[in-house]
Amino acid sequence: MLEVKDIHSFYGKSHILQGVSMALKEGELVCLLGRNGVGKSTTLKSIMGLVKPSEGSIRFNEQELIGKRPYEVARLGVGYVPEDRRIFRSLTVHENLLMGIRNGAKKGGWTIERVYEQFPQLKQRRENKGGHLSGGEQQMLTVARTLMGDPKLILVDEPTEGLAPLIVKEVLEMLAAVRSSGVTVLMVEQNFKASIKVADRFYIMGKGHMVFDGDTEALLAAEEIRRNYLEV
Amino acid sequence: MKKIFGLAVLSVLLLALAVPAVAEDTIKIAAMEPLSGSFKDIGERYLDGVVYAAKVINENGGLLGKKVEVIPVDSELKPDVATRKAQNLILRDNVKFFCGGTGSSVGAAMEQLAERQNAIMISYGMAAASMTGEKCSKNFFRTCGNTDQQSYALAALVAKKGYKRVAIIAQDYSFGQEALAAFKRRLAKLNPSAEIVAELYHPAGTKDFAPYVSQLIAAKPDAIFTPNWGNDLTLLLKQGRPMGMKQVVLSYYINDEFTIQAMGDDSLMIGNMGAEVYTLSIPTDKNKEFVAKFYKDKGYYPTWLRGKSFMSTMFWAEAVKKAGTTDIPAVIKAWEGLTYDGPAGLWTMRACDHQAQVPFWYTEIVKENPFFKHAFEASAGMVPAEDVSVPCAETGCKMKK
Amino acid sequence: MSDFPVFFLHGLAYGGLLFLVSAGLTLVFGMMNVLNFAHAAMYMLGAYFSYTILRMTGQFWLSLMICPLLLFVIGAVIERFLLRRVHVFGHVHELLLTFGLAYIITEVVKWVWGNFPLAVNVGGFLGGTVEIFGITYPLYRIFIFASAALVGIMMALILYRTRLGIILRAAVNDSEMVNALGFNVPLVFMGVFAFGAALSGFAGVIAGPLLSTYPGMANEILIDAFVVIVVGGFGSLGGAVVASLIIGELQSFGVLLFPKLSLALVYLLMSVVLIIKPSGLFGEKQ
Amino acid sequence: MIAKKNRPYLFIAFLFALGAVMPVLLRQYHLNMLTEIIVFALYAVSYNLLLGYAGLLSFGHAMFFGMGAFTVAVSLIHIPGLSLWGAIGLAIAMTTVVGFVTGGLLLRHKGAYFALLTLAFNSLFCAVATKWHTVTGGDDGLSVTRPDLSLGFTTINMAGLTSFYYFTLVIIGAAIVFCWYFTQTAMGQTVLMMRENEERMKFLGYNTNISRLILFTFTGAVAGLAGAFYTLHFQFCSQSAISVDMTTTVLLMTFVGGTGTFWGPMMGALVYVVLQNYLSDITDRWPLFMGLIFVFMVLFIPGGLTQIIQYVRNLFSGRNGTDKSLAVKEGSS
Repeated sequence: MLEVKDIHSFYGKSHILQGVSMALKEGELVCLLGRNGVGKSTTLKSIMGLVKPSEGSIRFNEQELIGKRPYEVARLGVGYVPEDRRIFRSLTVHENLLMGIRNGAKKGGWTIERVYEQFPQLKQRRENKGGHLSGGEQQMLTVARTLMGDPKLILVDEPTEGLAPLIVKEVLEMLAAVRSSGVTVLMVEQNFKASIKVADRFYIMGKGHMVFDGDTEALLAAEEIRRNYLEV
Repeated sequence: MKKIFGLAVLSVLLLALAVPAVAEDTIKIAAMEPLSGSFKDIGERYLDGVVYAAKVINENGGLLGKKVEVIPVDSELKPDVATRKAQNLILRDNVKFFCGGTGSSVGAAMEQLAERQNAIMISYGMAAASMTGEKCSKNFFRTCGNTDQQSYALAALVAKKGYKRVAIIAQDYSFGQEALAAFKRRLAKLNPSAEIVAELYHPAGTKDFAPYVSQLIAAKPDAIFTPNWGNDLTLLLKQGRPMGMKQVVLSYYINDEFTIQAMGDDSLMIGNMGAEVYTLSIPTDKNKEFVAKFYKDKGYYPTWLRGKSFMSTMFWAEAVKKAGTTDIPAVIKAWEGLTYDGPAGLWTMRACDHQAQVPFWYTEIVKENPFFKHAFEASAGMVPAEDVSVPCAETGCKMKK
Repeated sequence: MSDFPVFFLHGLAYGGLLFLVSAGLTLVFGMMNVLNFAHAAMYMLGAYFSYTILRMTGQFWLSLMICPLLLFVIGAVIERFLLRRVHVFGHVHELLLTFGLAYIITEVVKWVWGNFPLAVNVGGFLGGTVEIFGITYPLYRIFIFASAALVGIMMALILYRTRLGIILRAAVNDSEMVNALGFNVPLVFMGVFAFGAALSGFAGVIAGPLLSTYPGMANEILIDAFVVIVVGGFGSLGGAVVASLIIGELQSFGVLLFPKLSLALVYLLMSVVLIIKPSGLFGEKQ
Repeated sequence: MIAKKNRPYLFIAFLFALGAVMPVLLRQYHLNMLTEIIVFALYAVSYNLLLGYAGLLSFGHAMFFGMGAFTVAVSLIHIPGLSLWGAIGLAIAMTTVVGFVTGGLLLRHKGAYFALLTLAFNSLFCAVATKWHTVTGGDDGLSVTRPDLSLGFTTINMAGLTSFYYFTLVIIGAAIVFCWYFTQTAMGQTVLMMRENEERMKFLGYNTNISRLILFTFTGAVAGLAGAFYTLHFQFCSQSAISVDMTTTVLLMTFVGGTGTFWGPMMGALVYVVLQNYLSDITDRWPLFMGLIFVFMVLFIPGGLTQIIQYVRNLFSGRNGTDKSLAVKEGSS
């Protein structure tokens, strides 16, 4: 479904991605692990078109994404849940969800009603300003907002960062539920212990490129990789 | 490598500065006027008069056997810009004579520069009284009236018309304040029973005059006096008239054809009065001859600004002729006490403060006039030089000679 | 204080004009984080276009419709072909670009229309007067306030009652995210910038008859408009409304009550607001 | 080949030597212009420390320039017998205080907000300077005479251009070198890194707000020194020294020269003064040219003259391709 081939991205002068490759199959929940600053977020941004890779190719359902602008990528069915959540602070919860609906999305799939059903907490707070939500609620809102656009694939950047352990569990369960509803998920995480419960497959990034690709068992077996490339 | 390349570029640029200029055998006079920006139209008309005077002089054999060359300088109406450019002209082209009509701030700065650099600055429009008052300098000559004289002329007009209740409004800076002070002083003397019913100051460049107009109307004056000029005069009338400000407005620069055009509505202007050193409708033969010649040559009229700078330049030429040299101390000496009998009557350069003693001409704006399709001035009447003169002892000038 | 109502009216009229000028500025600033130095130059352009149209047709209402459209197109072109190109270099370059444009527009105006004030008279019905509070008051000043109110209400309706409004407000918070949700943000930006330009043109048409049309009009209003943005709160439309009215009334009553301070009052207000509430009266904390 | 490390010092020494022989080579008129260039060079350098190094776009730098200019003019007029050193010292002290106070207020904002606020403050200062007629001379400005320079063992007459030129060269030159030195110090490097990654700096425990305030105050004081010399040079000071135009002037100089290097803005000052002197003689439409230069440069050569020179140099030294770094330099803001 998604095939990233040998992409290189720059951020200012620094060569952040130095030949990243990865592939996702439909319906998978894949977790991208790695230390701070190795380029995990940049990988997601490159797929989304927020950062423009200078070389390589990114194919989504046989379509080349490089050169497309973010909104065009989104219209192809890629949803993006950014780091630090980035809900629209001055819009109400309801308006935030409305923002998720995009023109030309196919009818059916996720509707406001279905979202409220899935996330009853959001329904309670529908008239509250986005800026007044708690961290966990904000995370829920960003995911819900993205689902409103009926994506085939969602890119989730560090969804558990800064959340209390109880909420972390809740958020990860939510993502598992999203996957079960048929949406492919690519998630960036630092917290490998938590993610191991939900992910089907793992990639680990070193400085600017992939160093590991495998399922949970393989990851648990690759002790040296974990020691070298994940946090101690 | 990079540094060396930079050095090379720098050196070439610096050496390019050292191109020698060619010396010419002319008498140069630099006209410091705003030739860009919002007051360009004023500067250009002043400059026009100076250039025309130079042409007249050169056609009649020149000055001391040399041609007069006018160097237009864009003062941008900024004293620092004007002095910088003037300084350059002194250093580069050995210019000794400067003149200008716009912006007392430019004039004051030029006065200081002239004194420092042993040059002469001539004002034919910069009116702040202090320039020939407490700040006076032997290197500074003023051929036009100053705020004192002009306010005196208008006070004489108010007294003559018998207005009892007068409201006054001016821009809130030294020019406006000086003008109002002189007007009040003189009016109290000429007609002690006249009353100042409102005295208002507004920032130069005010956009909304409504709050001021309301106060003017509330004071119920017979006439309104203002030294405002440019857009501050236009907007006062344009916003004031529809609000019911029907009184006659007496103003310094009412005879400016551009201001009248900018109103876009003659009825705003008709009936207003002003007084100036020169105005197109002066009914003397000399003036009629000058206007006719100018019109024949240029195809338009030498309205007030052009006339003032023309006569001023002619007056300066007389002084240089009398001195027989362009040596600055000699010209200063020759000019003191000199008279010039031009289109606007007899002008005398007073030695004590270098302020020319000149008659003033007052006019009223009327619909029908021989010059323009729009409203313009009626035939002018004279206020004699003695009536607007400030005695030497009262000017505050202590000139170092 | 029998003059109170009259001076209040004066304040409303000038405040209304200030709002018309600053509304577009604050919109563009809020959405795109671009401080558009050329805004006042476009306002001037509107006034000059209006002058020409009035000279040709004598129809004030016509010019009130055409000039904003012309400015809309100019704004769209500026955004599409100039501003967008420098967007990647960051806000410093965007500012500098609009700054250079302001110079160019001003000079071109001087070139085409000359350097002296031009008379614009509305004439007709709007040029008349009404009796109000026992005095004669120019109808045009009331018209200015009415148009400002109309524009303000219209903008509020768009922003808070339409889907477009939701998108616009979301873009104020985080335009990149709006883009990633599948909205053509560059197009939205072009529209916003063009709309801001159209508003400035509208304000120019309105201002012409009151202030007369001259090349210095841009710079004179620009600083006032900036102060409105600072006082009202960066990018806040409601803040612009309140700040414009406060400044309008402050100038009107300032002239009456503290004539010596009238110029400084506005800056005084700005300084006080900045010290007490650095993000402006209605601004969100950055 | 000289060690790379020493090259800047050699460069500085050469500049001073070049400056020292200029009075012999140049006529008075050009020497006058050169003095102005040197004064503006310092002004531009100080501005570039804000814009180029810290990434702060200020529209209020003329506050400090003008404050320095007015302090010198007012103190020379009102304090009889004040020495040249005293007047300059007062100007620096004054601008340091003003820089610290305004910096505390203004630096609470960033980006376009900061730009807008500095502009509003500059307007406020300019309005005060215009209104406060009794002290500043209002629209008329203030004329001053340069006092003699006392060196302890001897006194030098400053009325002449040449002696003042040397004084300017030494003092302003030293100030520029000091600014350069500042960029090499730990403090300067902190500011530099701050621009690249403020978050990381905070993470590492630096107080970026204090660093920024120190930088703002420092550049203010340097601009104040330039302003002081501006008054001394023209022997005149008016509100245009503190006007927004004076800010845009320095912005143009810095931008034309290039914000990417320390020395670029000096080149910008040179080009600006020369262009202004010639262009405004030739055409009264020079604001139009200024606008066109701005737009053209923003669109095509955002790196300024430095970028052009670098490009040409690369052509000569046979390196191909343009420097990518310049094109994406500001990309992250």
